[in-house]
Amino acid sequence: MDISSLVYLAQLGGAVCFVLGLRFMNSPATARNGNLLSAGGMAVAVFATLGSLIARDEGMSGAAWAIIIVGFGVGATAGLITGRTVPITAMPQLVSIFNAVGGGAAALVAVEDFITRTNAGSPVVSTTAFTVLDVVIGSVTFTGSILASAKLMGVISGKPIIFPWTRPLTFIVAAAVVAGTVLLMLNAGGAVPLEPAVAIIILGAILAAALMLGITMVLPIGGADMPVVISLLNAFTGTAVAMAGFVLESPVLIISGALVGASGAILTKLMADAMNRSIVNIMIGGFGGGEGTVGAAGGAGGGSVRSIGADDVAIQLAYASSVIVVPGYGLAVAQAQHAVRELAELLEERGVDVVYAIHPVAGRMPGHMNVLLAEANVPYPQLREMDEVNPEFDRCDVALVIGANDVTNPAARRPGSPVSGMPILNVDHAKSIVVIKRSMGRGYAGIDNELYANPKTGMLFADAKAGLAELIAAVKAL
Amino acid sequence: MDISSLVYLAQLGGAVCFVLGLRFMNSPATARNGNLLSAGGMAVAVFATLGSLIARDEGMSGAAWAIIIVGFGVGATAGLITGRTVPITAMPQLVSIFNAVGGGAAALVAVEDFITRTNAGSPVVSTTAFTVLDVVIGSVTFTGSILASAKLMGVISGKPIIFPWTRPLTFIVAAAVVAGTVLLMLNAGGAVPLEPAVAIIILGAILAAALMLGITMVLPIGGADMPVVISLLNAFTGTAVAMAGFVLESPVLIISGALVGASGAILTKLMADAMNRSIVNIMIGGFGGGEGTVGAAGGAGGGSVRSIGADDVAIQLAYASSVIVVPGYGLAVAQAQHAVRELAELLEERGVDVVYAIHPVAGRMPGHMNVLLAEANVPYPQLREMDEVNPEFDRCDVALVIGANDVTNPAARRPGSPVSGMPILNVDHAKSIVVIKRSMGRGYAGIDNELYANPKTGMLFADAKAGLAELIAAVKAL
Amino acid sequence: MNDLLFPLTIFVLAVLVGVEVISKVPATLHTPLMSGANSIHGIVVVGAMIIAAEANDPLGYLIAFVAMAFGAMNVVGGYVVTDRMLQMFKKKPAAPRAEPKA
Amino acid sequence: MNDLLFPLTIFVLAVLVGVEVISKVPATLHTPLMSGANSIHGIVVVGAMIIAAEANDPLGYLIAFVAMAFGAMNVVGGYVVTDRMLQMFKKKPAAPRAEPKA
Ligand SMILES: NC(=O)c1ccc[n+]([C@@H]2O[C@H](COP(=O)([O-])OP(=O)(O)OC[C@H]3O[C@@H](n4cnc5c(N)ncnc54)[C@H](OP(=O)(O)O)[C@@H]3O)[C@@H](O)[C@H]2O)c1
Ligand SMILES: NC(=O)c1ccc[n+]([C@@H]2O[C@H](COP(=O)([O-])OP(=O)(O)OC[C@H]3O[C@@H](n4cnc5c(N)ncnc54)[C@H](OP(=O)(O)O)[C@@H]3O)[C@@H](O)[C@H]2O)c1
Repeated sequence: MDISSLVYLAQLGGAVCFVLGLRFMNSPATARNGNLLSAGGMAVAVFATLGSLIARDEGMSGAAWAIIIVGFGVGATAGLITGRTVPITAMPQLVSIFNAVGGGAAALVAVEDFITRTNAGSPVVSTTAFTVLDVVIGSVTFTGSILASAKLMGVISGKPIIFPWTRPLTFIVAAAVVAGTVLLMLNAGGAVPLEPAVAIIILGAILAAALMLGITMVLPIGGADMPVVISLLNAFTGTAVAMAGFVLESPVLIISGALVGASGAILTKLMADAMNRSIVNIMIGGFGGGEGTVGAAGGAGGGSVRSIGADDVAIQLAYASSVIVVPGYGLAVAQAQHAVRELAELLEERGVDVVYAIHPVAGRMPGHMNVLLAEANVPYPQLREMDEVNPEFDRCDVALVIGANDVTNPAARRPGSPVSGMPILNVDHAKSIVVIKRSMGRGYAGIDNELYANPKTGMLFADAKAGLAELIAAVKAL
Repeated sequence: MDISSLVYLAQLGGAVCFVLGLRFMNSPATARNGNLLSAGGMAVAVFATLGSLIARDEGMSGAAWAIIIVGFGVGATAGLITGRTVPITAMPQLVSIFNAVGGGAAALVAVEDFITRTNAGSPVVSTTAFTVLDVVIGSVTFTGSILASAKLMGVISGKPIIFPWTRPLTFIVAAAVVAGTVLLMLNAGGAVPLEPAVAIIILGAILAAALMLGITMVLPIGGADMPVVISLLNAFTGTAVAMAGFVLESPVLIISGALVGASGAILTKLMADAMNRSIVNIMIGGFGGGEGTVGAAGGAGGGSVRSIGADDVAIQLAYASSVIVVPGYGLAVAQAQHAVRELAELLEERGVDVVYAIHPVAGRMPGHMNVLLAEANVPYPQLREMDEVNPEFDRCDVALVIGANDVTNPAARRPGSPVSGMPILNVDHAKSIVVIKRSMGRGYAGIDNELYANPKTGMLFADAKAGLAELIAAVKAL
Repeated sequence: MNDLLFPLTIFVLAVLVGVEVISKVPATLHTPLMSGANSIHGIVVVGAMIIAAEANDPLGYLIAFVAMAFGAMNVVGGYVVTDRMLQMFKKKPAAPRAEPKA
Repeated sequence: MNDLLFPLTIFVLAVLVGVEVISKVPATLHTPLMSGANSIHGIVVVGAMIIAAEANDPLGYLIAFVAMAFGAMNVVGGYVVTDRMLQMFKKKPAAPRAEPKA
């Protein structure tokens, strides 16, 4: 078997590892090994490629060696340091940055290949199509992802930013991209012969326009929708890499890129579905920056709201036989994950049965609550998914809602509200309900929560972390 | 785009339809459309191939036309008639026959291709390897599937058939296959040049030996294990077809064959898992022909068994508020599916809540109970899977076990019995239990069932159909 | 690129698809599924057509004919039987005392 | 066979694999999964290596260098972050009053 076949098989093996790795991510028990397997496949594919480049008749120039080693070193160091040091709650913005550079790399690969081919006078229609697609998708991802990251980091406002000129600009830029593409295709087909330099400039213009598109695409979307946008851009990068595979005739790029493109698209849909929104809806933007608006005092339905003190809550909790904790976005904001674990452990020592009810879209990214609580070392078996825990509310003594709002709103069961149709946690089935939040402020969907007016509900108005600290002290004092 | 590309794309489209079709079979609601989609893809692939053959420069000879049309006509008619007329409970044996012909066709394709190549003096090592694999797997499947079908039809005994010479014969035959393969490979590689006629005779010998292997493989396996064997042979056929694809350089054959090979293998594993047995265990044989053995009167645990009359059972059922019916193999044997539906409808008219608890391996093939009850028009929502229904036994008044045995045996919860570790239906959690079966006979696993000695259990000794008829009469008379 | 690598690649990918697509099917549909997969390998009829078009001696005709008939039986019978099985999985409105209609 | 058909075939098959492999992942693992998929597209570093080996003018060197660094950051950072997230999903023995050990 010749070297190129061996390299090919190694790369194919790498791609298979990617698939198996994703597959192992099905279950928490195997997920970590899945990631290691995927990383192993990546190492094999990268070293096989390096081997094939060295084994070429013409070998590798010193410049190429330098670029590969120094380039890799710089990038790897950046990835390693940020990956290791960024706090766990800032993960989505980091993933978004990695997305940006991945998309950027895919675009650059196509650009360089195009320059070489054009200077050599050998553009072909099919490759040109893939090149342009790669450049456009990669560039949109690049700026879009950086912007998404900036919104999440708070560098720029998380509110939807809509200028009157955004929409027209988007159309003009998109039209420019299409026009440039047509020109380059005609050039490749021989219908409109262009000077190489002109063709390259046109590609540069397409690239610049696509960079702009990425910005106008993400600007009008609210910060709370960013996780979905990041997931979508992730799928974009995958697609761009697959296109790069077509350009470079590299099967491993095509397979891996298509894999990520497809799985990213499905994941995006799952995320949007879980929030009861459509992807189109999110992309149109203008939604999801409105949390914090204070609802009409007294809540929906006109019922009055009962406020309750930490000491009372502590007694309820300590003498309950089962408590279900319902964490939400507010818990994450307040960074109260350690406090809630401490409270749960105190209660367990007193023989109270404590579990956590995890709504799939509680917080601002899928799995947000799991990541958060796992960071605080909450044992995994105590985290219960919605379907599993919902029947248990009927039997539970106290439901302790901490910084969650929409995911408990009974209005979702009726049509006509923005959350209608979203499955919710049956908090209102518990014998008694305690809600910790700062005020009567609304959640992500911007609507009142009639749960708060339920006679069974007591409101403990406090920041989640401060409120939990009070509760811990009160339980200890019992 | 040239014709061959179009044909290729059509075939690829067909293969995608196969995948989507299988995917839609995930849920009962879409399963039928999935099958239609798959059939549509098949039609596209077949007609595209026909088109490409017609469009070849040399066209198609009259003989080829005749073979294709008449051959298709004969086969299609046979498939249509058997498929339409065979009773629903005989499906596994029919699937096995279709398996046999599929495997046979794959083997024949490779044989004919080999003859042509060898006579033309152009064998190559890689193709020869695939040819031999195809012939061996296809032939094993052919005889193995026919034998499996014969065992299920009762044409030959379902008991494991073990001769002292089976094992040695298997080894001799397998050795002959390996020797022949080596010879043909050496010939193709040019190391041992053989006359074309000799090479063809060697392939013939391999084919004959593989046919024999199929028989010796299936003979020692008991009739009750046949569904698993059929599923395994199904995966074999898929693999043979993929090999035929390598031989003919036909991507659609490779993709479809590999798809069936892999999915068949997974399915086989799932089936074996559900019965708490390993595939190797089943293939070694000697198990699963022993049902009907009468257990020690009085049952396990030394407790005595309480017999109960139809009139008593009728009263219990009619005045229960919820009844869970647990069907098993005996229901299928007695063909009592219509009777049980009639009884259930009678009870529902009286306001009793009736559902069916479907154990995944009740009966003798996966989904046996579903197929059976669906045939009797039991509404699908009344069929409950094990995990879903198990908690309901705690709340149910009467569990009515009809011809089921192993799937209700509490011994499975303890180690040390042949059924240990198999998940069972929690029939013993019901307030009251009624079992309809003919005697104290054992089930598939050949062990006593201590459920029968449970003080809550009443035994209605009768053939399932006759017993249900009595019950129906008794309920009507109330 | 070596002539074997392409077939090998699609073989590997198709195996991955096959593994993934099945593991999600509920146990209750296993039998129809086995039958559905069984119909798919009826695609071998395409192979039979190709050898039929190339056969040029009586033995070749015979083999091609048998392969053709076998393949056609597999594919047609397979889909018909699967459809019959699946036809039975229809939802009926849960009408407790529905009168027999028509 | 047309040169585009092979890439197209593996593209289609890989899309099918991607669709099937994801739909089974529980919601709780969506974020690590997004991150895991994100690392996989770091395979673009292979493409960057190929263009680095072929670049022969300053612009080419620059583009290849940036692509190389971007790709490496994607791939290394992606796996590190995913591993960090997954590390936290470890099962702890459900010991209600476990003393802090070590
Ligand atoms: N998970 C995802 O993937 C994702 C992504 C995007 C959007 N979403 C959406 O986000 C929502 C998630 O629901 P959720 O119930 O978790 O959150 P939510 O409905 O957004 O409500 C969060 C609540 O936390 C309270 N809060 C904020 N800071 C707090 C602090 N420091 N201490 C205590 N409480 C604090 C706020 O009330 P006060 O101001 O009164 O304190 C607010 O009402 C859903 O509508 C979902 O569709 C989810
Ligand atoms: N589903 C599959 O894929 C599959 C495949 C192979 C093996 N298996 C195995 O088969 C077993 C299935 O369990 P199961 O509970 O359904 O059946 P079972 O344990 O085999 O018991 C069937 C019972 O039905 C009774 N019976 C037979 N004919 C009857 C009739 N005409 N009327 C009334 N009762 C009759 C028999 O007792 P009497 O003789 O006293 O009447 C027998 O004990 C499991 O052990 C499973 O592992 C399953």
